[in-house]
Amino acid sequence: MRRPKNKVAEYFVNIYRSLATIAAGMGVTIKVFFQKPVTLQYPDELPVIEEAFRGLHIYEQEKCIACEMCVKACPIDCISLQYEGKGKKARIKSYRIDYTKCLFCNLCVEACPTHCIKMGKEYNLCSYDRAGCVRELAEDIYSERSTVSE
Amino acid sequence: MSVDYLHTHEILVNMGPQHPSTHGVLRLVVKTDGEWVTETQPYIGYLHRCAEKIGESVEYPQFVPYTDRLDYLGAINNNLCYCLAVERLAGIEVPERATYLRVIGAELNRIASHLISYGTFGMETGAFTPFFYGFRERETILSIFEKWFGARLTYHLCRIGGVMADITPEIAQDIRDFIKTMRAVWDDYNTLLSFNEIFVRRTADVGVIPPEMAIEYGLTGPCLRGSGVKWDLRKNDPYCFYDTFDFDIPVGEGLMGTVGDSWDRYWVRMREIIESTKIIEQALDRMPEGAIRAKVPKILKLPKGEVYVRCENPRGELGFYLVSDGGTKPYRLKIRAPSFCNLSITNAICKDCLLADVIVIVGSIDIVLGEVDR
Amino acid sequence: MRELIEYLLTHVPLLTKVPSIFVYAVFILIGAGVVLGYISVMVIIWVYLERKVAGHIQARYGPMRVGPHGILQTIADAIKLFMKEDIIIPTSHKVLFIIAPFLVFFGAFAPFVVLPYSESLYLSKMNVGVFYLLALTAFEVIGIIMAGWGSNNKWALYGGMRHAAQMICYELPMGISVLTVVVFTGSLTLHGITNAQGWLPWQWFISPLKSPFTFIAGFVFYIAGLAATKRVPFDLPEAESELVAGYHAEYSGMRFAFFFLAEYTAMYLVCAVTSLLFLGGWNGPLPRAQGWLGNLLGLINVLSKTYFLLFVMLWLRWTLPRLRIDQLLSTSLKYLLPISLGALLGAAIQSAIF
Amino acid sequence: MTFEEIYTLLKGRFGDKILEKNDENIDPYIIISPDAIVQIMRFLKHEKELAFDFLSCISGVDYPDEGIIETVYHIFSYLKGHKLVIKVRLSRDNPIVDSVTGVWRSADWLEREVYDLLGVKFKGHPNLRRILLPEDWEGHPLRKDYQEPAEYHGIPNK
Repeated sequence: MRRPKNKVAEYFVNIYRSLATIAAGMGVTIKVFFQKPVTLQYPDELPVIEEAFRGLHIYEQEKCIACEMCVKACPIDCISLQYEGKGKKARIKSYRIDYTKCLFCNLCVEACPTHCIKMGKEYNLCSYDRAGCVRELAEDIYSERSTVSE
Repeated sequence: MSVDYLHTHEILVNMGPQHPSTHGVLRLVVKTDGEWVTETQPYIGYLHRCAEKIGESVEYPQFVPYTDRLDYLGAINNNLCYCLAVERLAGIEVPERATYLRVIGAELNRIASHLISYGTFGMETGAFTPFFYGFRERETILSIFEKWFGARLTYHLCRIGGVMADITPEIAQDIRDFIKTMRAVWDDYNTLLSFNEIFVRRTADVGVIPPEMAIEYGLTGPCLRGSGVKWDLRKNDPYCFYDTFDFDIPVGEGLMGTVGDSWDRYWVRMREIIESTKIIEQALDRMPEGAIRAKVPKILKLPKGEVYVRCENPRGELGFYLVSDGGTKPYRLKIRAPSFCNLSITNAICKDCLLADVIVIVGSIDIVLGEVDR
Repeated sequence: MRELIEYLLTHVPLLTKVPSIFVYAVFILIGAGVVLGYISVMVIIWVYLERKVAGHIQARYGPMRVGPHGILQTIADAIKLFMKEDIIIPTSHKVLFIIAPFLVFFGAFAPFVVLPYSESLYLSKMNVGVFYLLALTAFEVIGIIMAGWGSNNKWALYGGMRHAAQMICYELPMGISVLTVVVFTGSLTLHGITNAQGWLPWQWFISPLKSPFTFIAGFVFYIAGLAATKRVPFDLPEAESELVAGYHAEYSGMRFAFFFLAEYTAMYLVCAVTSLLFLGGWNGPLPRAQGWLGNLLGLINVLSKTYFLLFVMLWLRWTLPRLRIDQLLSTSLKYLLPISLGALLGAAIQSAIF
Repeated sequence: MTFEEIYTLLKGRFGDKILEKNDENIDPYIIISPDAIVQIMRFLKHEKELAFDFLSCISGVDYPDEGIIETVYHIFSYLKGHKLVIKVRLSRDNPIVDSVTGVWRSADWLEREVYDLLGVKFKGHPNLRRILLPEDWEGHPLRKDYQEPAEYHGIPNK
């Protein structure tokens, strides 16, 4: 797109080009105006979460052998694990993930030898304070409180 | 008549850290004489996290998710570059399929990044709609990514020795469909913005960087190519089989004004979108079956030594300088961030222009502050 | 309005007993109230339309929450704005800061006095109608400079100064393109100008068949009107990506609402005046009628044309980038002004010969 | 040119200013004497056969055990397509080296960054201020013995 050398010609070419390109642009926008919008009406229409999605963790306590591989693999030390015993007999007291730190990097999942932790589909991570972002995933089934409730 | 008695004052304006078009938290101190800008001084560091220090304190595989946070718009390219550096030092052989998957991811990510650059550049010149159109197509890419490996912004796709997940035929079909729509929509993009007379007037002949100056200031990526220097690491210092792909390196030709003006930089990005679609198509066609991850020891120890690996990030040359002392953690990790070096040219070219030009120039350099400040 | 009052004064026995000045005052206030109400309703509809049009142009929905398809969104926003704390920043120039929004609104509101909606639906049949209209739209710039200066903010100052430069430049082609029409009508009243155009589209001034010069002048007037109302591509005074919010950067709540109201009122004004001057006003291809039915049809004609022009405004806004200040001035002084002068000359020759 | 050729060329030209080479490393490097850095760099850039026109990266590496800070320059050539790594060893207590901003303008911010994070002073730099950290920050974080301050302007670190 060269500009004409002649000043007079340039003047009229400028006018023509402005009007023509503006009209062409308006053609694009009006085309989209009559198309269906692509956005979702979020709380009413929920997005489809794919199987591979890396959301909040899902922890299967029965499989866990308290090997601490996930704790070691975590780049930011957001997993804290408390247990008694080792291996299959381990008694998990608490398995806590601090979601204010979590990078959702999947490294803990890959490190786990028994596949007891994986990333789920849940993506809502809101709470009223920072403490609410620290999620307890394990259920201390041996603690006194639970025995009483049983 | 003499007008010596008329005194005017230069105004010192703080553009940013909170300003709609400084791409995050960049602060430009602009000295203006009315609308004319006489001096621009950038101040950075508002997003500094000392990523290099973090790199020294985590193990090699653990730093990969942190590289996502450098240039968060081109995260896969960062992952890739860091993984290449570690693999080169450790001597890990990556399976062929994994390399192709990395290329597909990196190029899709490059398109996504350039789409944002298209949208924000339009926004900086005052057009809102391109922003939404850019995001509309980027959304498709993000959905593909989500289906493929489950993340939408901080991907962590590349692992040391391979990639995280394989693509299914369904995802491959999605990518092909996306390429088809992208090529169709690309023309609309250009009709709407690239060739619009107002846009051309705003950007052509603004912020001209001659090729010598671009090299002198260490510009890389689209900024360098916009100045007419045909240099792309994917072709000139190939990695990941890039030399076997058939694609062009778009360079600025001064189509609308001078070589190296803002429009040229913008146009290089727009054409790179099309070139990336070519690469993806070829990669999908040629991808062999096989493993996606090499055998890497659980506790990775690198031999003593050092390596400097550079890759073509959407913004330019990303370099990782890795020094290992034989342990499980890097002894020193230096990140050569393309945006950081590209931004250093601002006070050389953002002067004797209008206030609106400063925004166009900074926009045409296309920085990501996460990478500038690290 | 005057005719109505005189009719009432002579025919309603109760009113003949009070001094006529009171009756006038009361009726003027009622008239102002009606116009204000009309403007408010219009602006509410327009803001909603703008957001909807913007949404659909950008492949999204726009407001969808408040009411069905979000039709109550603007009302909710208006309530929010009026409920907000009235912040007057301590470092500002208080007097300028406080009165600026009202001046701006006044400049956009006062021209409504002369706008007719049909043959007999109007407030005042001022004999210098168009002149009055142009004079008052220029009033707005004073308010904006006051806002820019009074805010004690550099961005606001830039916005104010940009608007001043812009206004001065675009008043000229605007006035001249109005003159192009006046050459043919010989009348400055909006009634006279509208009645000089026929019922069919090719009898309007926008039609090149009637006169190629008014055809050009119509476009010039509309473009200059875009600039006068600070719409894209001429939205430099508020230029979001450059000046954050320009002259109203420091305003919030009700005062900001006044700027907002003034901007949309001015848009309406430009569209309505363009439709009256160039698109035949209440003349239209609808069947002709007398009495209240005629008024209604006239109103429909005027409003449909105005809304069409408004839609074009929105459409342009969501399509185009913004000009730079030097390009803005050269667009006016190097392109619009010579073109409008040429059109005026041509129109003068045409009207002298034919 | 290969690394060996470049090394011979430099050795022949500058003699004992070229201290050491290491070609066992993946990226072979040359260690030069800090007092001749500007001369050598200028030669590298302007010599027709070398034409190192692109300074990609300047990094500082702290070795507290040996009491040195290394400054590493990664330079490339667009014209010739070859690359070189130059290292300078500075004493840890008082690391001063001549600035190469006169050779490549891109050194400006890169040197400022090294100064900011490692405390290497570049003599002759036009504007040697902190770039990433605030002006009043104490210490240089990338040194191995750096201790995080407990607070910064009343903002606690923990």
